[in-house]
Amino acid sequence: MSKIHVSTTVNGDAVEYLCDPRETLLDCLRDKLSLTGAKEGCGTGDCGACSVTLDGRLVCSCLVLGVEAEGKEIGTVEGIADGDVLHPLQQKFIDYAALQCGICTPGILVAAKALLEQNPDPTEEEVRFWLAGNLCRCTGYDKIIRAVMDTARDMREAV
Amino acid sequence: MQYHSPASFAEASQLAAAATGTTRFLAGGTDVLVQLRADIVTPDTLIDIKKIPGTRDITRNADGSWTLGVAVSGAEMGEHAALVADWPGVVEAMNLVGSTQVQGRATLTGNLCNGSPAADSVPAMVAAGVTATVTGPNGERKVPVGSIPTGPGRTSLAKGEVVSALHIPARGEHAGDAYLRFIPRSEMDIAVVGCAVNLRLDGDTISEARVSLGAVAPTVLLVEDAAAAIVGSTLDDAALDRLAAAASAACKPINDKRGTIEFRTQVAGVLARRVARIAYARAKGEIIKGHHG
Amino acid sequence: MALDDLKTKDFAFVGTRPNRPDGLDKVTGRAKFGADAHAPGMLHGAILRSPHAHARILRIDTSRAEALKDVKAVVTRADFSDQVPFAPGLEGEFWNVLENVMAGDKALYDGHAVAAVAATSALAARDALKLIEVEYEVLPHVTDVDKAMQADAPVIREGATDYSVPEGMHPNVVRMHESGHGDVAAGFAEADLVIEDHFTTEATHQGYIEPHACLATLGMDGKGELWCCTQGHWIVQKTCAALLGIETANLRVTASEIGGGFGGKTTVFIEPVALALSRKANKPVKLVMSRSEVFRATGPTASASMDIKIGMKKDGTITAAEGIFRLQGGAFPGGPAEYTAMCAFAPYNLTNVRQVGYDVMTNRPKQAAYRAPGSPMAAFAVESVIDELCNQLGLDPIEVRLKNASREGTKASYGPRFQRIGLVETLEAAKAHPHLSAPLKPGQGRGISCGFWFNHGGETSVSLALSEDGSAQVMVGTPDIGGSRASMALMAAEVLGIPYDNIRVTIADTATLGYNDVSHGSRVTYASGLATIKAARHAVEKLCERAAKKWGIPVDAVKWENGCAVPSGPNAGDFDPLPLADITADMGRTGGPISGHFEATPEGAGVSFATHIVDAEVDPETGKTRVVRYTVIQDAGKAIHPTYVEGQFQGGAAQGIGWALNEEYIYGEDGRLQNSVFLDYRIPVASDLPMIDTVIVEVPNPGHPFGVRGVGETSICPPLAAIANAVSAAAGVRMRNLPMSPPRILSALKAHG
Amino acid sequence: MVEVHLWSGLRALTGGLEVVEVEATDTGEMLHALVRAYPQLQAPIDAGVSVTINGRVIASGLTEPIPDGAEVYLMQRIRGG
Repeated sequence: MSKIHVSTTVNGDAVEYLCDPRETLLDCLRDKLSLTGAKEGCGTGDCGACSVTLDGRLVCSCLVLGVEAEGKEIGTVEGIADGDVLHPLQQKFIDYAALQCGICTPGILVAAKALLEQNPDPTEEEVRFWLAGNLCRCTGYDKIIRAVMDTARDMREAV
Repeated sequence: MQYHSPASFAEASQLAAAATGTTRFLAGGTDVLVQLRADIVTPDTLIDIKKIPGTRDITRNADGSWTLGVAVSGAEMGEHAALVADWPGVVEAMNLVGSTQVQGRATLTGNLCNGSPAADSVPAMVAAGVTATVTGPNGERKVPVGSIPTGPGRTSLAKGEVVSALHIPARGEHAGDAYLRFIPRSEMDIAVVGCAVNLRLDGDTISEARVSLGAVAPTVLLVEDAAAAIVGSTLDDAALDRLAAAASAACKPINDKRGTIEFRTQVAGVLARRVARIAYARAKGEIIKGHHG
Repeated sequence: MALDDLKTKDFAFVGTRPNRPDGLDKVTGRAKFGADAHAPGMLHGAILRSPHAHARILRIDTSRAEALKDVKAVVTRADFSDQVPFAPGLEGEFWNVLENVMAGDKALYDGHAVAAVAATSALAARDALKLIEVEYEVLPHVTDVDKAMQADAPVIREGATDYSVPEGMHPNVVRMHESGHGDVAAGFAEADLVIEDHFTTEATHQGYIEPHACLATLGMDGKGELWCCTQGHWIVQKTCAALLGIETANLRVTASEIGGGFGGKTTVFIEPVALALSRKANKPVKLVMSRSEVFRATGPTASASMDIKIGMKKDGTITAAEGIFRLQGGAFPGGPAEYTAMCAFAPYNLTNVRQVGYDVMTNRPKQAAYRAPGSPMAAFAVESVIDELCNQLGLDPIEVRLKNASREGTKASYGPRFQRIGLVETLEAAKAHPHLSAPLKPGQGRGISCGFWFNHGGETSVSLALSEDGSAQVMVGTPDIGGSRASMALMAAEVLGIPYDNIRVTIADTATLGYNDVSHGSRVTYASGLATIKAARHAVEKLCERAAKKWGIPVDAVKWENGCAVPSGPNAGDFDPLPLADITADMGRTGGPISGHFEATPEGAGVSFATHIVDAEVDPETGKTRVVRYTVIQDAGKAIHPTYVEGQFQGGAAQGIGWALNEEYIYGEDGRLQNSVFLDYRIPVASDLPMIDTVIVEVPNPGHPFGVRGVGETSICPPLAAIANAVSAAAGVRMRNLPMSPPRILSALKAHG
Repeated sequence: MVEVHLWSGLRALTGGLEVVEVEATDTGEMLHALVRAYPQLQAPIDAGVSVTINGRVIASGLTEPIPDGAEVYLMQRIRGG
């Protein structure tokens, strides 16, 4: 079975890899590019731990084939911080203890960032439904929702 | 597995017609990849149709009808204000499929061709009278979407045939549609029962209606008795009772891990009432946002 | 102050809320979890699993898989040690684990491992599995606990029953517990109202988001390295060594960051298999479970069938209580029947009480510990009956619980007398909480429940090493599941008197620290915390010795204050305070490096209680339930890092909500698991839950230097009952079976009329 | 002498007694003495027991001193999740 050559952009950097057509974008990010921030929690698009952006659109990278990334722009948790400055969501998640084990955190940060870019002033209900595809088993979501809401507020005030 | 990304539907059809073994078309991939990953279906040939021009387009035609490319995602539909204004029920049904992440990829056509009786968008499309263009080795044909799924995981598409576009009728005046489903959580579940209502008013009186049910039979049902129960009425309590009874009577569900026969039958009636009220209000010009869950 | 005193106030660091030391790693994707490891030349493993609930394995032919070029090793049971002895009950636990990680002559449940391969890619390994031929003789199966106890049930394994089970019971009943005191018959006779009822709960999975994953290397020299996500790497080391027939010390195990465990990662599943593959292929092997494998083949909790009988006087006094608890723990002994029985009535001061637990085997995966194993289901049954007694007698549920509450000196339902406990304080806090008096909307109901868990100490080793610049590194052996590095650093800072940020806490591997029990039993902040405090005090003793030597005064004339050695009183001499960093700066020339150590099995884990208040709303037309308000009140002894204590409270409540409303293992008639994906195993999502309020009660535990009680587990004990009581109130009908799914609620409403 | 309270499930192994007396000054000696007096208690002790001394739970330790007159209970081994 021959492999397919893929040229794509990850967090702004041009990258290339060879993949079996059965391999997912998540497999390629983790195994070929060593970007292990996105996690596989389910492989069926139900947990959101593998969340990335594909041409700016939030997706589960376990539901995208590696070959489909050809010519696309991919954003992962590794690209959220700006150099040595954390994204406000990252800092707030630390400040609020919005994580316990941390396995869902990369996916939630990618998803929450996508939300705030689209809706800078979400209601609690909007945050909860936007993040319904990001399972967290540790926190009961309370501190996560507060962290996202308060980051949104800070970012609005900073503008 | 061979991966192809043809440049036209004719080419896609040729590839599929010539392929041996299992063939799947890849649009949003949110069902195909799950089945691949779980070793349920590993296609021998996978045909990615997203590079075909026009598959990401939402077009309003001169007569007010809509043509949707087969790779338009749920999120793109939800962000299209004019489409939402015309067909809020179809859009809200599609937007209930999966998470925000899944919405970034999942498509109406995929939801249709997956053949699940519980697919959220299908009752809404059936109620709306959506048709599909099917491209095959012998050219194109146009069919009602309800004729494509023939049972769980099965479709009426012949070898080499691929859905190449969807068409939603012109909305017209004084009309509204809506979709609700029942799930145990607030999100992320497969519908235990789904119900769509599409209706038109003449003054306060319902002049036309289409009522469809999902997850209560091997395929989505268009329930003519339920429509008849409300046509000619102002959706008064008696009409709603008749509607609920007709919806429940049409159910031919099974007991499974997601619900019982008894539960599905009863809740189909409950949902029909609730959905009809929303569709009616929309037909009266009220803006009612899509419901979660 | 003497170094061994109990300190409960005037803390400088303890009780503050600094950022966790591993926060940056975890928000940037840099933290390395189980599946994030890679080794040069690494192979990928995959496991073939039984599609049958119960089947004799007649033949396994691996030759076609082995013939593939990409396949480097195939293993079956024959590749593991044959020196692991079988024994009844829990005595033969290594054998049970071995049998679970790789089937012997029978497949005992859907998903039971029967063979494994290692190949050059994950896809090649999966493809190779399809070429392994297994010939099965399908046997009758049973997956329900009550059916498994009936005379006609198929026998899962002869000889598994231990000493405790009376003659005449079905061989699937493998252990029995009975305890209590007083005369229950006399007690029931004194009651004004006796309620007897039957309750069931389904098996639920811990549901951690990170599937089990490991990277194993085992050479022909019998020396190995293992990286894995686990709650305790020493138990992994010990168990894998036994199962592979190598010496424990020759296997070095490193714990990755762990993506949730909740009890489910306290044992091994894939680790011995990866090691066996590596030994055979002589290459590193990475093995990662799929989500479906996690559900099918790792431990959910037990399901339960329970009979409860409680008698009460009109004034609310409980006169007698009796419970029969049947726990289904899968195809091995270990269902936590004794804990269910012992926890059931622990919150109450009872003159007459009797509890019986049965551990029953079925054709399901081997149960694993899940957060206060056994206790939540007991609380569900018992607290439901108490709620019903209050309803029928017109009594206030908080007052009745206060009237009967266990206190210091109460003879516990399971035997001994309680030391200082905080149940009454949680009930008083509940009574005073605005939630309890807030108005309810139509269709809503309110429920409360108490809950109890023992907590645990366990083997613990901690080393603390000071650096020349006055910073400190702390090596602990309990994987950090929910922010424990922060708690350890706070406790070390408190003793040493140096800034929190100058302390780095590392989870040491098995080769660099003495034995540590698993991160379970809510023991980490208690036991590793105690050991960290004592290791720091050990270092402080040495620091004081150096100061004494420098000042030329006796060591007992030096005390440690605010990070400095100071003379202990005016008679000791007049010396300026000597900061820690001044002592460590030249420690190499004043006696050598300064470290502190502590190794022990601390035996003072205080038991813990909680009271929860829940408001739920039921849609009477569909049976759909929504939790609209939730308050957790729990005794933490002393909250070292209150934010992470709140996090444990909230997480336990959320898991309890899932268990109560939607989560369950669903088996078909064929004995196969029908919902092995998150789509259909429905854990709570963000939009299902309200904010979860918390109240931290602090009744110091005399067994910890700062008064800590474990908090991780007790938080899941009250929710099932509290929610059931709220839903029953909202629906107007008593819900006796979990989960309270919409079809169940709707049919209960219908039956009720 | 230490009075050891057993859980009632053990009565079958002690000829019906739920409280037994043995000579011991710590938990380890106590367990040995129990087995000497009632050999059938070996199985439950091997399967794992904890001891409480005046309400304090000793999960597994064999060296915990037992003061005179202490209230002592044998319990099934306490673990956690």
